[in-house]
Amino acid sequence: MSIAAGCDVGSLTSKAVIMENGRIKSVSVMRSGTRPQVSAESVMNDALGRAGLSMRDISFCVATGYGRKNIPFADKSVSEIACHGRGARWLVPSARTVIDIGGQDCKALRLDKKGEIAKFTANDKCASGTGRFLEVMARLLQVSMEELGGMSARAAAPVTMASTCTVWAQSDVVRYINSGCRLSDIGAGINTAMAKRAAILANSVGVENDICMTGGVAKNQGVVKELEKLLGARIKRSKKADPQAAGAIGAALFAAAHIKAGE
Amino acid sequence: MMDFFRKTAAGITNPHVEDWIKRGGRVIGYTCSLIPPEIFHAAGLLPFRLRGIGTTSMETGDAYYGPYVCTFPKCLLQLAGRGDYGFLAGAVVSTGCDSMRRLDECWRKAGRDFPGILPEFFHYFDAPHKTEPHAAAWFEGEIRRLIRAVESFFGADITDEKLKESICVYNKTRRLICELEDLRAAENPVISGEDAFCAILASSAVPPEKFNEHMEHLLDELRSKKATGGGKAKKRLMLAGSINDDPGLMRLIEEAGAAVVADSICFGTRGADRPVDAVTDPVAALGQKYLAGCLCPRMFGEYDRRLNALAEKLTRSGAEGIILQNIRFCDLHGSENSLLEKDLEKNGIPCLKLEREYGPLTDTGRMKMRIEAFVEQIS
Amino acid sequence: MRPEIYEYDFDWMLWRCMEAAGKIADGRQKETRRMLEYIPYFRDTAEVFVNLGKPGITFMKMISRYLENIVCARKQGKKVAMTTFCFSPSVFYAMDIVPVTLEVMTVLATALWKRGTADYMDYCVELGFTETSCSAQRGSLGAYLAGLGAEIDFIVTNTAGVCDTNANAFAFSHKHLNKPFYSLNYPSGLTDEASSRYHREDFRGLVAFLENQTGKRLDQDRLKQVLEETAKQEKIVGEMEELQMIVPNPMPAAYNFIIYGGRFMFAGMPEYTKLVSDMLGVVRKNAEKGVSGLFSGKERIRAFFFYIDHYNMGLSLWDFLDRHGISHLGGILSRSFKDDAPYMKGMEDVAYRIDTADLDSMIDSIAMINSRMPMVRSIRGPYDRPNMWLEDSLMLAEIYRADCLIYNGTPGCRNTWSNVKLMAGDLEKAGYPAHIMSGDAFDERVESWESTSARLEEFFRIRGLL
Amino acid sequence: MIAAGCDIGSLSAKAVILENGGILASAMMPAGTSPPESARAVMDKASEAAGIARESVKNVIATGYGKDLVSFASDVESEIVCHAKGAFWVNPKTRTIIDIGGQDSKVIRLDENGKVVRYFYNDKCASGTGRFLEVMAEALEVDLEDMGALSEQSCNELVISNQCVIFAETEVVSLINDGKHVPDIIAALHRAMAGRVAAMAIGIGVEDEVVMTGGVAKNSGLYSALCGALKKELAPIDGIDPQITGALGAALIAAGRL
Ligand SMILES: Nc1ncnc2c1ncn2[C@@H]1O[C@H](COP(=O)(O)OP(=O)(O)O)[C@@H](O)[C@H]1O
Ligand SMILES: Nc1ncnc2c1ncn2[C@@H]1O[C@H](COP(=O)(O)OP(=O)(O)O)[C@@H](O)[C@H]1O
Ligand code: SF4
Ligand code: SF4
Ligand code: SF4
Repeated sequence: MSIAAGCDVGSLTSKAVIMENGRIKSVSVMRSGTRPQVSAESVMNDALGRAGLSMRDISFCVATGYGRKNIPFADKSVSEIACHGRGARWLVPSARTVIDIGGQDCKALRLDKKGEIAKFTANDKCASGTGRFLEVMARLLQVSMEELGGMSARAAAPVTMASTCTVWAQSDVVRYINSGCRLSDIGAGINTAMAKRAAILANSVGVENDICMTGGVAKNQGVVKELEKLLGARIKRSKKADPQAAGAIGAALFAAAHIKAGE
Repeated sequence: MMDFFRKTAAGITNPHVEDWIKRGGRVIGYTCSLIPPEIFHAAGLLPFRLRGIGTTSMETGDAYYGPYVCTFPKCLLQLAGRGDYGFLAGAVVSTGCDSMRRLDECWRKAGRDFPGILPEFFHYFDAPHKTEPHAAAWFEGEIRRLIRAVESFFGADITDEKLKESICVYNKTRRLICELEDLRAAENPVISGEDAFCAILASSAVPPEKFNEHMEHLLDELRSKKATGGGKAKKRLMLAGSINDDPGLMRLIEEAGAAVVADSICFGTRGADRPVDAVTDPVAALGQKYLAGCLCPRMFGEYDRRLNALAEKLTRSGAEGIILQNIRFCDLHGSENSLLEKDLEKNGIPCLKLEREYGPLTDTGRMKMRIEAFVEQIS
Repeated sequence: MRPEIYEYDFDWMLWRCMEAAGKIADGRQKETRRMLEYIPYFRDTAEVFVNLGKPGITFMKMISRYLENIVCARKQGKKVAMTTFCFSPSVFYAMDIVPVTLEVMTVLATALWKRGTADYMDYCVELGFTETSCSAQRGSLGAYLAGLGAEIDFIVTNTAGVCDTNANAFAFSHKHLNKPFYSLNYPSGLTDEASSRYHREDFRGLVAFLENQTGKRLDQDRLKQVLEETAKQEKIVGEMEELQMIVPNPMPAAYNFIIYGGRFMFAGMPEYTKLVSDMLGVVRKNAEKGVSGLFSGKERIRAFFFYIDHYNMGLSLWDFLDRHGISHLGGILSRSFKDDAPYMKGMEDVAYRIDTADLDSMIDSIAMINSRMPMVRSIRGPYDRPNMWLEDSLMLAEIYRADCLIYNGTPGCRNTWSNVKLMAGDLEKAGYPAHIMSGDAFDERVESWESTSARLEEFFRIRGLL
Repeated sequence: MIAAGCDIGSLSAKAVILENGGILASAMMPAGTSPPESARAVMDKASEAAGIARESVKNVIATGYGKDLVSFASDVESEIVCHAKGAFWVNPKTRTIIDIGGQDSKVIRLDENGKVVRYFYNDKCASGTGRFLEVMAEALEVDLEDMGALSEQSCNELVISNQCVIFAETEVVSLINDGKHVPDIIAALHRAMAGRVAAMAIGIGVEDEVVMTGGVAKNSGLYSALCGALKKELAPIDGIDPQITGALGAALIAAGRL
């Protein structure tokens, strides 16, 4: 038997996935520390622990994410764009469009029938339209990420945000708070602003059904629902695994493929 | 040989400029691929295309320019404010684009606030944005105006003969650059894109005769290298879009596992392709080359000509994909890149659109990630 | 773009709104107000006009006529030209061409609709426009690029050499819609012989292009009519602008907007003549009574807007001006620089003349009109050159006894954001408090009107104007 | 006669109590999400420090982001005017004020009578504000108060290229990963920020004497970076905590109206 591992060291969270012939044995998601090596080690050990395995049992490990270059135990590194494409395809086999919103940037991928990447684009000129944006705002509102996601549903009159840039939005939020707006209305406004940016990105690569969302923000229901409205299409959710781990899953799948090729 | 070129590309001044000045020569800076250096050369001046490399902060650039403006001309102003352009006897600002043409006002204003940073000779070169006959006539008028201004200020006499001689010198420069391009087309690259870029960049930063001399040596070196089959093959990319004079950008791309085998950018080979007719009336010939031949999106309504030029270069260089980058707030290249992306991908050429800031390349992680993914995509 | 946006034609929808507004305005004041509330996603913009009485209502009707022309052009077998506000439409009317002026359409949609034009702006970005390019075009261009409006036959622009981002928007459309394109292009000089000669030749190039596109020759008599009408209109406007010099300024705040708005839509057409004569009547009355044109009737500050106005939130700017007793003395958009304009006394040589002696001199006349359109005249060259942005602004500020000068533009405006700080500095040196508004005239998302107006108010207070 | 000024800023609330022309007491605390409460709290704190009853304060002028929500204020004044008043009161030679607060930075030019002749804001981007330094302090896991001292230990020049706070933060993180020295990073951050503020100042012209107000003025590292960027020495604003300058100005106005 051959066991594959994928490790995605992102800007905000690190994820590890252990796979055995196409099935997930364990997943781990943790906050990234400042040092990628350390984050990688700990998240991988956690995943191994859950699977009741040790590093020795891993026949091949692919790393991805910003920290992927300095991960000692990785045999190979693949860009997170490729990994998210592959991971999304595993989560939603019919996926032709992938919207990945992570902590550092927001990416839109178009896949061809075979699941190969046909086109991708990423927004990173400015931190608005990234998970980081949501975190900053959540901090301003003094709510958790989960709560922020739920706010859209409870909002009565979502506010409009100067969506152009995180910092502008920041002062907007401060102003709204000071003028006594309902927090849920502000939160909803924030989620909408985020979704709008993502929608522009998705449309610019050309949206084809089915659509799949990956990255941590996929867990923000407010953003997801708003995005569905903007795109006028349903976003396929998957029960198979945590969308935040999609990159790591993709990495693990690459590892598995490598092992297969070896055999 | 490469050292010479790498040193030249590394910072704004270089031994040749310093040497030129030591020997009493005068240097004139200019901004755009629209301005014929031949004119300054014919006047016995050293033409130097203004660069923004080595900018680390923006307090002068941002003090005069507003926000929402391309950082390249801002960097030029910043360096001027820092006194780095003190070695210039004159400068010519062109109407390349709005951000660039406003350098005229910003620099003059800064010159009033910080005495000594504005060259004594300061000229505004007003180029049309199209090529119909009446626009061509305007452009020739501007060339003549520039010639007269240079003549009267520097006490030079720019005869047609001298102009023709200078044209020949620069035609040789152009020819050598094209030869380098052809060498890069070999599937086992004999020179890295970064080095090639450094070499080409020098053509606007040192006396052309010196450049031609060094370039010929380099070409010989490379030819012999080619005989012994150069470096290992990598993904072959072309770079197009906004202006760039920073070899670091090429390094960044090549560190992502690609080889830059061709470009169409300012400071690169853009516009080196066609020689200038050295027999007919030189002013008309320069007009033909620098206006009608201008490959910048500032020439409105001439997209097709640029698309074809690009497509042709792509095939000639055997590039497998193209990176279309634009500096933030550069609408000209930004939207042009999207048109190019659509048309090139129709013909099966993978494209990567990038928006970037011009300035110190310190935080490149996000950009690298995209380029690496692109390289994976085309392999 | 959101799917539901694809449901409606952009210009058709605008037309219906304006129609309705214009019609109900015929009713009595009270019911009018009530009716206004029933227009779908209509803003209080109509208020602004209804409050102006007859001229305001004439203006609304004129707008709906303008939109009707666009929507019905095909049916009437007329050619449709996409163009910019920097271009005088008179030549189009002389050739029976229907202009779609992007910036005008953007302003209308920005002012009329609660949701503004964000969807169309973003659609341009989805097509590959840089999001940093000017919102003035993007706000309506998106609709036409998406095919949600009248089909465009050809594209004519006037801003090459004046404003990249503007000219670039049209060049992009030329490729994207695959329609013929002619771009007038301007040298940095205005009055020197070479420039004038060039203007004439370039414009002749345009006429040839238009004849070619329409398959008709430029009709000399029609052209004469249009130009004579234009001369008449400018005379009336000139008289208003003469009265505008009086303290207190008898001209209602929103009139400048109507003057240039009307000019961009119907220069050379009787509709515009009627409009401005209605307005002149009102201004004259106020002048005789010696009262300010502001609703408050009391003028506290005279402000010259040295760039463009601010159209967000249902034209809140004008309401703001009225509430604070601020007279709007016009801006770069409202002045036409005709030789008999009151502010051109003694500088007729740099103004334009209308000469209808023969076809040639008529074409020269339009060429000169176009070379003095907003932006084209003042921001084509270095701002501190003769007859450019600084001189024009100072000249007008002095003649109109401005207490302060205010800049408003769009972040897309590379051109002015590259030197507006220098402008402000020079204006301050000349003794005028100068304020730079940092919002976007067309895009509320850049800066909320709330903060924009707060900053404005702060400026007036701190600089001791209020 | 007792008057007070209350500056409800984006990050901190400040109050100053004056008694016939002299500072009786001042107070400062982080601003909560509810300006009215912050205002009440900081005023109570100040009156307590002054050892007086709240009622004995005859007139209060409010300023700062939350000024309109200060119920007990008789009137509001813009921060520009308040900082001008405050700084000019402390140092009448003041001609240029550079105020860096939590949400924005401003440059204010005064004439010889302390009247505001020009001013310029930067609130479009947090990169020139106190928030910038706070985020970075967090990323570097150092105390805001120590940043000044730390930057003085810097020995190598680094460059931070990102304007955007959020990205500058990740840039800082990657610098840490590359094993760069924290003091060098902090110095680079100060230079980056000082450059942006200096640009704004040069934009409207800098005239001596130049003083720095707002909480960031307490950051000695930024202070010297700013001197470097402006190529001139800034005049220290003696006697008071620069962070309360705005509240002081408000108090002076309040007193003036009694
Ligand atoms: N439970 C959650 N609910 C909503 N949003 C979440 C949740 N968990 C994480 N996020 C969002 O996901 C982002 C991190 O996404 P991730 O893909 O892990 O980023 P990266 O891969 O760059 O580290 C956070 O910034 C946050 O906005
Ligand atoms: N002791 C200190 N050392 C360095 N910086 C400080 C110190 N105290 C406060 N600051 C800075 O001052 C900022 C708050 O300044 P302040 O003028 O109170 O802003 P505001 O008025 O907008 O609340 C904080 O963001 C912080 O960066
Ligand atoms: S890109 Fe165009 S405008 Fe800019 S420098 Fe190059 S030629 Fe000039
Ligand atoms: S990159 Fe674009 S904006 Fe910048 S100078 Fe060149 S053409 Fe102008
Ligand atoms: S606002 Fe500025 S950018 Fe827009 S069209 Fe006018 S000049 Fe051009």
